[in-house]
Parts: sequence; C-alpha cells; structure tokens
Amino acid sequence: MNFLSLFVLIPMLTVGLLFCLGKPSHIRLLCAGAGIALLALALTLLGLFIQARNGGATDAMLFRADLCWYAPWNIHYSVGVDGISVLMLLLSAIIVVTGVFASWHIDPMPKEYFLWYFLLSTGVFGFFISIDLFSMFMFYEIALIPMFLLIGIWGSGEKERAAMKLTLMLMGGSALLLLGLLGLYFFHGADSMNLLTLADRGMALDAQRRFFPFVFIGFGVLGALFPFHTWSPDGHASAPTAVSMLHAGVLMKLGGYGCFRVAITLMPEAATELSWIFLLLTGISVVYGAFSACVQTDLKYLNAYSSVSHCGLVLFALLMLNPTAMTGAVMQMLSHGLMTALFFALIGGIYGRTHTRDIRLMGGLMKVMPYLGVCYVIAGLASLGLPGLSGFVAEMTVFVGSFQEADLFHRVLTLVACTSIVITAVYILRVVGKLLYGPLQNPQHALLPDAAWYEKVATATLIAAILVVGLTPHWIADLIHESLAPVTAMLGR
Amino acid sequence: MENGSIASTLVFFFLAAVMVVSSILAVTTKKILRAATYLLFVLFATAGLYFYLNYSFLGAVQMTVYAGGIIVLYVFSIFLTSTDEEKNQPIRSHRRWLGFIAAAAGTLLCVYLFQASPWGEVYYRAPEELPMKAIGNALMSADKFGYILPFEALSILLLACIIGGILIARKRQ
Amino acid sequence: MANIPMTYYLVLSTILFFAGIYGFITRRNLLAMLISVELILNATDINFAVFNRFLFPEHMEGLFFALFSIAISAAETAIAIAIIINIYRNLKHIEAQKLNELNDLK
Amino acid sequence: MFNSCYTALVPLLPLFSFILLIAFGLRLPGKWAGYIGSVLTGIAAVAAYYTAWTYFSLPLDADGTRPAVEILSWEWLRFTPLLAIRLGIYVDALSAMMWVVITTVSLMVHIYSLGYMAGEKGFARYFAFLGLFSFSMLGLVVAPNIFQTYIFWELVGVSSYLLIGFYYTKPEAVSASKKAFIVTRFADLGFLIGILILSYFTGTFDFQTICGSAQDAAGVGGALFAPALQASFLGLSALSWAMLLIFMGCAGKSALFPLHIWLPDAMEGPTPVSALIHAATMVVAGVFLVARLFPVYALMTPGVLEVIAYVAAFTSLYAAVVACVQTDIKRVLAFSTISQIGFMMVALGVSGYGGHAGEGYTASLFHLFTHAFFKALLFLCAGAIIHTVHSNEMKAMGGLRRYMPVTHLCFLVGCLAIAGIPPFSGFFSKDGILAASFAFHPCMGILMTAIAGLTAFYMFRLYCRIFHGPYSGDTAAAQAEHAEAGHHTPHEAPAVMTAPLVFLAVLSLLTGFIPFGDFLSSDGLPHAFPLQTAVAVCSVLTALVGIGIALYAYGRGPRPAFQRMADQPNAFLRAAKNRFYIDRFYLFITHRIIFQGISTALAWFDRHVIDGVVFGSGKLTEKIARKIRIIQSGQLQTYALILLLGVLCLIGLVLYL
Repeated sequence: MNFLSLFVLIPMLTVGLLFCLGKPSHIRLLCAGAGIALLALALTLLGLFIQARNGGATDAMLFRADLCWYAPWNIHYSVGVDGISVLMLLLSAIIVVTGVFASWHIDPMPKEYFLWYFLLSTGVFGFFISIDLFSMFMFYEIALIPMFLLIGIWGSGEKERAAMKLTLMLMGGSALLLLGLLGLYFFHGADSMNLLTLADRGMALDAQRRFFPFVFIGFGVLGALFPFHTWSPDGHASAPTAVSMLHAGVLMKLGGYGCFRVAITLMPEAATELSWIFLLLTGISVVYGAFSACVQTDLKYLNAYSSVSHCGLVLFALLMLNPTAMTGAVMQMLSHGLMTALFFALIGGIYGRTHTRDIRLMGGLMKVMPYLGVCYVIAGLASLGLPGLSGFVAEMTVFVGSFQEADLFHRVLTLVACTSIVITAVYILRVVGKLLYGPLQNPQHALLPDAAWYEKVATATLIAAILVVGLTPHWIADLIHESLAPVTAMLGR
Repeated sequence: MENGSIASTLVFFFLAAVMVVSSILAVTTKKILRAATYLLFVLFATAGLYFYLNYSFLGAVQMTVYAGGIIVLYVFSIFLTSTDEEKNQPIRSHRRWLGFIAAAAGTLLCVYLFQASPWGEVYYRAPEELPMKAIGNALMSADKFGYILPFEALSILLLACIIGGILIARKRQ
Repeated sequence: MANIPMTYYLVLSTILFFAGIYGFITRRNLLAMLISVELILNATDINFAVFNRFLFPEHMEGLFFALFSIAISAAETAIAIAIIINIYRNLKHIEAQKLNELNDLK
Repeated sequence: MFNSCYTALVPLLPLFSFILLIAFGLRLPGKWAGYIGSVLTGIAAVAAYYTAWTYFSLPLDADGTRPAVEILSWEWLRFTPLLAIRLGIYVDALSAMMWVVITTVSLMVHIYSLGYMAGEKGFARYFAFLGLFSFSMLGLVVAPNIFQTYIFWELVGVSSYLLIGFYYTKPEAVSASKKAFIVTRFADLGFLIGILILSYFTGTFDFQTICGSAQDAAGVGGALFAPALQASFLGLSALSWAMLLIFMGCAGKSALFPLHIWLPDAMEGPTPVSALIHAATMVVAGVFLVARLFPVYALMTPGVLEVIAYVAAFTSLYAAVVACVQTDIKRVLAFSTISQIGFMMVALGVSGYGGHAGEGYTASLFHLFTHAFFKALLFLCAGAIIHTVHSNEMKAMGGLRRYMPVTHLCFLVGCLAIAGIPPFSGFFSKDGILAASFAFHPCMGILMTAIAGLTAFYMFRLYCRIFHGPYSGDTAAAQAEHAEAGHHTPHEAPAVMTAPLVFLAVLSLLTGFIPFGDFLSSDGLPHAFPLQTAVAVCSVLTALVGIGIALYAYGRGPRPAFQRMADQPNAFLRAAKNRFYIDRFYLFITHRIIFQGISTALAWFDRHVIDGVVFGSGKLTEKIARKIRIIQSGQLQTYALILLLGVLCLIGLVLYL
C-alpha cells in the first residue's frame, strides 16, 4: 500500500471518526484537520512528483501500486499519478478544505452532513488516483451518490426535485459510461482493466467508433456537455454552499478528466474521427452557456450557466487533440475549479446574510460587506479572464492551441469560442454592477455583517490559489505538458 | 360380463353426467347455498367414481371428509356471511365471457391432447379391490414405498391449521 | 368399467377442472370462489386416482396423493373459511373485488 | 551600459504602490496613502527620465539607427515549441518616449489628486488603482512581444474600469464603467484573434522579429510573412486580416468610430482619472500599438493603413462636430480627445515608411506627446473648475476668470495649444500631421485643416463659456441654491492642484520645440522635418477663424442667434447633440437584440426545450408506468385469468411449434 492510498484513507477514516463524535465543535475541528491534512498531502505529493520527475523518472505514471481485488474479472485496485492527476488532486484538496470552512456552521445535523461530505471526497480522490477502469468507475459512483442526500437534505428551494434531477441525469450518464467501459474491457481482450495496459494494447477501429460516444457522453454529462447540462443549473442552485463548490469545482472536472483519461487516451483514432460532432456540441456549450447566463437573475443560476460555458471550453480544448489546447484544457479545469468554488463560497455567504439570491432584490452590497464584495469582484475578474488571474492563462492557452488546427471548421469554431470572452464580460459586469455597486437596494441589508473568519479563510485560500495559477503558469503548463506526451504521441501529434 | 359391463358403463355415464351438470351449475348458479349443494353432488359423484374404480377407502374418505366435513363447514359459513349481494350485482359480463372462452378453450385443448395421446387405448385391467391392510401398511411404514413421513408432515400441517384457524377466527378483545 | 377407456375419465376431470377455473375467475363471493377451488382440487384427485388405477395398478402413489390432497384441502378450507369469516366480521362483505383497502389504485 | 535595476523599477514601483495601498491603505491615516503613491510614482518618473536619457545617449549603430535594448526576459508561459509568452522590458525610442509621457502625467495626476480627492471616501483605494493603472500602462509600452501587450492591454482596461466606477454608488458611473469595459473588450476580441492569426502564420509573438523581418524584406515580402500573405480568406490575405483585427483592438482602446461610445461616458470617473487615462495615456495605446507595428502596416499591408487613415479621419470629423454642441465641459473635452486621437491615427495612416515619407509617423507620435500634456492640462483645469462649481454643465459657469486666475491662464494655454497657435506645442505637432495629410492627398489635407479649425472653434467656445460672460452663480436664485447646498462662491484651487497645472502649462508651451524627428522616426534613422510654411500659415489662419467665431459668438455670453440655435436646434444640431444616435443604436443592439433577443430566447430554450426533454422523458416514464400498473391491480381473479390465458398461449405455442 503506498502513500497515494492515503488520499482515500484519510477521508474514510474521517467518516469513521465522525460516527464517534457528537459535539459540533469537535466535528468541525476534525473536519478542518482532515481537510488540512489532505491539502498538506496533496502539496507533498506535488513536491515529490516534481522531484521524481527532475530525478529522471520517465514512467507515464509514478507512485504505482497494485492490489488484486477480484481475479476472475481482472479487477484491481491500481493507483498511480501523472502531472495532471497531481494537479487535480491538489485542486480537490484545496476545494475540500475550503468547503469545510465554508460550511462551518452548517445546520441541521452537522455530523451527518460532514459524513456524506467526506464520503464524497473519498470518491473524488479515489477517482483521480485510480488507473484501473473498474475502481475508477466505482469511485466515480461513490462521488455521485452522496450528492443526492447532500442536496436533498441540506439544500434550499426546490431541493428534492433538483437532487432527484441531478442524480438521475448523472446516473443516466454513468449508465452510458458503464456500457462504454464494458465495451473497452471486452474489446481489449477482457483480461485487464488497467488503463496503461489498455492504452498500450490499442483497440480495433470499429469497436472504438462504437464505444467512444458512450464513454465521452457518459463523462460529458458530468462535464456539462450540451445538451446534457440541465442538471447543473437546478442542482447548483439548490445545493448547499460547500456542495456547490465541490460539485462545480471538482466533480465537473471528473467529467473532463475522464474524457481525457479514458475516452481520448484509450480510443485515440475514434477521437480523431468523431471529434467534430463533439466539437460542435462543446462549441455550442461555450457560447450558449454564456448567452444564457446573461439573463439569469438568480446568482447561482448565473454561475451555473457560466460553468456550462467554461466547462464547455474544457471539453472543447480537449477535442482539439493537440498538446497546447489540451494543456489549456487542464489549466482551464484548474482555473474554473478554483474560481467557481470561490464564486459559490461568496454566493453562499451573501445568501446566508440576505436570504435571497435574486440580483433584482439586492444592490449596493459593496458598502455593506466590502470583504465579500471585493472577493466577488476578484472572482468575476478571474472569470472574465483578467491577466494575472487563473482564467486568462487557461483561456489563452486554449485559444492559441485551438488556433493551431488549420482547417476552416476548427478555425470558425475557435473564433466562435473566442467570442465567449466578451459575453462573459457582459454577464459578469452586469451582475457585479447590480449586486455590489449602485445605491443600497434594500435598507434592511444595511446592517448585515461582513465575512466571518472562516469565510475569510476559505475565500483567501482560493484567491491565493487563483493568483498562483495566474501569475506563475509555466510550471503548471510544464507539468501538464509532459504528462500529455504519451497521449499526443498516440494521436500522432 | 356383457350385462355387467353395460350396467357398469351406464353407471359411469350416470356419474359423469351428474358431475358435469352439477359442477357447471355450481359455478353458474346465483345463489351461494345452491352452489354448495351442487358441490355436494359433485363430491358424492366423485366418491362414487372412486368406488367404481375399486378404491373403496378413497371413496369412503371422500364421503366423510369432503361431503361430510367440508360441506357442513361451507353451509355454516354461508349462513354466517349471507348477504345476497351476489344476486344483485352480477360480475362484469366481459369477464364472464373471457372466463368462458378461456375455460372452453382449455377444455378443448386438453381434449385434443387426450385424443392425440395413446391413453385412448388404455383400459381397466385389474378389477380387484385394494386391500385395506396394504393401505395401512404403506401408510405406516418407513420402508421403500412407505408414507410415514408425509403422513406425519400432514398431521403437523393439520395441527398448524387448527391452531391457525382458531387464532384467525377468534374474537379479539 | 372395463370397456371405458381412460380418456373418458380424463375428459371428465378436465371438465370439472375448467368449470372450477371458470368459477374461480367469475365469482364475486369469496365462498363461491372457494367452492370453485374445491372443484379444481377434486378434478386433480380424480386424475391421481385414474392414472394410478389405469397405468400403474400395482402401485399406490396416486391413491395416497389423492388421500393427502383431500386432507390438505380440508385444512385449507378450514383456514380459508376462518379468514373469510374474519373479513366478513370486519368489512361486512366478502366480495373479492371490493377487498382493496391496501390498494391505492382503487 | 544599461542598468536594468532602475529600469525595472519604473513599472514595478507603481505595482508596489498598488499592493501596499491595497493591503494597508485603509489603515493609513490622513493623506498618507496619497503621499506614498505620489512619492513612489515620483521615483518611477525619475527612473524613467534617466532611462530615456541613457537610452537616447547610447551610441548609434553602424546603420545610423538606435539599437533596441531588451532587458529582463522571463519565459512566462510556453504554448507551443514556437510560441511562448516572454515577459520583459523592451526599451526603444518609442517606449522610452511613452514612459516619459506616462510617468510625467501620472505624477502630475497623483499630486493633483492629493488636493482633488482630499476627504473622499476611498482615498487609499483611488491611489491604489492609480498605481495599478500606471503599472499596467508602463508595462504595456515596454512589451517585447505582442502577447505581453495584450496582457497589459487587458490590465489597463480593468484599471480603467475600476477607476471609472470609482464612485460605485452612482448608477451612471457603474454603467459607464461597464460600458467602457465591454466595448473595449469587444475590440480586444478582434485584437486577440488578430494576434492568433499573426502568431500562427509567423510563429512568433516578438515585435523585434516581426518588425525586423518586415523591414529587411521591404518590398519583397520576407519568408516570415510568406505564409500569411499567401493564405487568404474572403479575398484578403491572412496578414491583412490580422492587421485589421489588431487595428480593431486599437480602435477600441483609442475610441475610434464606431467603438468610441465608451469614452464620453467614461467621464463619470474622477476628473484626474479622465486626465490620466482618458486623455493622455490609455486612449493613445491604440496609436502606440499601430506605431509599434508600423513597419508591418506600412510595408506589408499598406491597404490596411489606408483604411486606418479613413476611419481615423471620419472619427476626427465626427467627434469635432459633436464636440461643438455638447454642454457638459468634460464631454466636450472627451470628444476633443477622440478627435485628436483621430488626428494621430490619420497621421499614421497617411504616413509612408522611411525618410521624408515617414513624416506622418513622427508627427503622429509628436502629437501624442504634446497632446498628452495639453489635454491632461485641460482636464485638470476642468477638474479644478468642477471642484469649485460642483457641476459639469456650462450653464452653471461663466465669468470664472475673475475667481480662478491661475486656472484661467493654464486653460488658455491648453486651448491655444490644442488649437494649434504658435508657439504652443500643438502647433508644431499638428503642422506635421497636416503636412503629411497634404502629401497623402490634398483632399485629406483640406479635411484635416478644416477639422483643426473646428477644434479651435469648440475649444474656444468652451473657454468662453467657462471663463467669460456673466457668472451664472451671481443671480440671486442661484446664490440661494448654492447656500442651501452648502456651497460657496468659486475660488482658486489649492496650490497642490495648481502646481501641476502650471507645470503642465509650461510643458505645453515648450515641448513643441523638441526636434522630435531626431529621436523617433519610422525607420529609426534621425530625420529632421522642417516646418512647412504654406501648410502652417493655412492652418493657423483656419484656427484663428475658428477662434474668432467662437469669441464673437460666446465672448460675452452666448449671442442671441447662437442661444436660439441652442434652444431650438434644427435636425442636424439635434442629431449632433445626441451624438448622431450612435449610442441609441448600440443600446438597441445590446438590449433588444442580444439581451432580449438572443439571451432571453436561449434561456427560454434551455428551460423549456432542453429541460423539457429531460422532464418529458421523466413524465413519459411515469405515464407508461401508470398505464402498466393497472394490470397489476391486486385482483386475484384477474391474475388467474391472465395466468390461464398465458398458460393456454404457451401450450398453444408449444403445440404449434
């Protein structure tokens, strides 16, 4: 058992310990401790990984470990990381820990809440460290199911309906995914589920053609691929703060990561051949999400549609299938994860004070809660791609990368996707203007308090991460770039 | 033998006619008490058939348990639950037609099957009475072809039924 | 007796059997349904006896099966009547199609 | 020879000021935030002057050009093996000149703001944003590659957004800041796509490589540009498209028609900000970028350059006409800025490359240089006036020369400079532009001269309405109103505000005598451009006519004929006052088409069609289930019937088979 398994063990242990605790303060301490431990672990992993790479380790996946679960079907618990998964683990750790702080005073039933929360985290971490199709799928499901309860019990508004819609749509996606994975298993000779083995072996083209759509759409549903994105607005709007953060910040990345790790890596020829269909869909996502966000009046809906647009860009860039655009896609995953988590944390904070998310009922909040207001502006600027913040580097890498595809189809789509930066500016500035600036809309809001310390911790951590990505993108890009090498070699780029 | 055989043929057809007519009346009559009575006729005729097949013991059991015990039970329960509603609200006619068609089809199908089977050539061969002693021995023996185990199982079942019946039917406080 | 083929008996029991099934499907009264069930059981008993007598006269399985079947049907009738009386006591009727207290379709 | 330490200080000090003031600004007592910002900017200014001094005293290369120096190159992000963003500082004549302009104006604005913003809420925030802006602008002009330009271009846009929306409780300020950002953002989209095209075909972001190969291969079309020139789309070469789109970005930032609409509204920001950002520095970023890429424009895509000239000339005319009828003094100045930027762009557009043909290039940048000072001066004067009158409207002013002598004098200097009266700086730079225009085509020359006349007219109309005629505050009713609002009679601004005015006025007087061609020319070779007497006489005469009309009409308050024109405007004047309805048109596009048309329709589509399918599938399942569950009725008899039928069917099937 190597130390990667700690990523799964720590949350599971936390879940176990939570059973034994009763006092809310103890629970919070435990959760914060577990979150920080995970963050420390992720940072250590990052350090070790860079060290190992600099030391000349050239394997596609480092820190491998393998444990047979069920020999007759060749199911293994198999872990390993490359640069991309290291970054995703770091992202997840940051968001898990900030999520704990953002739900510091969750009510009612804090114990049960954190129990499900950490179970969900287990799934997320497990997914990113797995390199076995089966364990990957299993962790994926572990990450999905607690969402139903977290939204259904601790959510707001039409929470039951939203929880059901979200879970059913995602389950539909995972049904497709399961079909695809089984196809991968059987058409690769049915004797291994290990990603690396499968990637080495290759697959017949007509089988690839048959199963690529299943896997891509299966993961794409989670990555808010048009037209399978409608779970996102309702789900995010109803979910409690930390769950929205985790869901938009990390879970939607599971989709993009899966599309890359499974669909494109294992079926490169089909990806090349069929990419045009999905490029169209994702291109639509990008612009469509942005336009839809322009007229939303609910803060969370707005952010959900903006997520559709940004996550659309992730898949869009992946499908360009060249190293630059794919690097951009992973950076966009990071960047979107961080800034959307920041957005949801802030919206949670504002909603907790004003008890409304309707921007028509709010206004001039900058005077009342300057800290939250400033953070919101920063999040907005990151989202519309201000240089120095994470959004810019990601988007630019995506656009430069996409532009390297020289034919008219790709060109036109790239230009269409580029227009999203203008539309993003429109809706971000619109909401910032209405929400924060101008005269105070509701006099009752004048007495509301500004951010509490735990909210400050959460938002400051996220902003720091956004700044790090935005200011020093080169090491992240390098980390991603070398991890892409095997895939791009397979794609013939 | 000829006479006897004609007589015995007549007996069979008489019993068959009673059974067929009574059974059909039993399921079509509106009055429940009449249905019970027709059932009684069927049961008696069946007992007659058993005698006719030289299964005297079976016939006797049929007479005592069925005709004697069960029918009395029916009659009493009919008296206890009599509502006359059966007469007022006939069953929906399409259900009746469907049932009739199904039953008729089933009968015809079976008849077709019998007609196609070799059993049309099988006749009664050993007209001797089954000795009571043999029945007793078989029932109480634990050897091959012994029935002590089902016999005991049945007795426990009956006991359970008695207890269950009492439990269900007793008045609750 | 000797000049009547086995098929005749079987046809007879078949008629009884399907008459019972017809009754079971069409009667409203629980007791009437139970009577139909008795017809069905009776038909099978006849079959047991007939098969035993005609095909394997030296054995006794059919006989005993019929015997046990009579016993069991007696038990079954007793229990069923107990339940029916109980239902009548609670609902004041024993109509099969109206026994839908637990059914939200109605 | 070149010490990178102090050079790097120039952009980094304002950044440091920004970080310091954002972090600790709220805790600083009194005006300390302002002092810190001003001192740091001051040091940056000195470092910038020293850099410029060292740079221009460098020995010339063998071919007579000044070598460009690149210091501090850091690979920030690598896209492809060819393309990478390097952040660095690239000093050449153009950027050194820009640094001087930016730091000077920024320092003046910092000092001026100490007085202007005294007692405002958000004093520290204001200075922090000024620092951010200065940093971005300084970083923009020294970018060694086009992508760094883009990065700082965006940063400049955001700091402009933050500063325009400084009074964030005022709805007009909020919507103006939003408009400014979105319009320039739209233009930046073009810029970005232009960069993508250019970099794809040339395989580099570097200015030096791009411009160098354009120069080397003059007339031949260097190997670097061959693919971009060969690839064509809709009849234009890819390079033309790229340069056009980059110009679109420039047009957005520099408020050229039809992307100028944000600039007048941007006057909602504090007036010193208007002076710094929307008059002297940021709005000339477009001119700067075209100048930066000038070899490519002039040698590779002369057609695009011509388009630039026409667009700019039209903008200049349009803005001058609109400026004549505005009544808000800052708006007048804003339109005059648009018009003057039009002049600069026209000069670039009509310029040739190298030698005497490159006069337009030099004149353009000369005008950029002088305009920065006199327009900043005018804005700061306007700020002083608004500060004391508490209104932007002309009708609240008049006769102020008695109350504000220093301001009056400085404003007059500014007006004379912009009108092009010798020996003020504007005369020299404008003369070069007009000469270049005449050289391009006589019609262009005449048009530009006429616009120069219009400029003189509207500037002196403004001057007269503010400083001459009766003071509106003298009437009893107005005095009562003033007293009620707690205002006072107009008075001169404090020394901390007038000192920058005087300094800038002196600069406006003197900068015209700089032999600009020695420092900056299109091909880098020093080149003297003598004054063209014929053009100069024409333009001065035209300007004097304009001034004369203005003095006649408004010298002692508006004459009745002009007042009547203002009160009952004819269709043309009404249209001009409404800026020829361009804003309405944009409003229609954004609100009616984008918001109500596309966005609402898409949102509806999403809720009802796509989500409808999702819910529809759920409802369908439920409906089918409802139908099916009737079979499962709980009726024993039905089951029996179905069972029987099923058995019969099975038997029948077996028999049939």
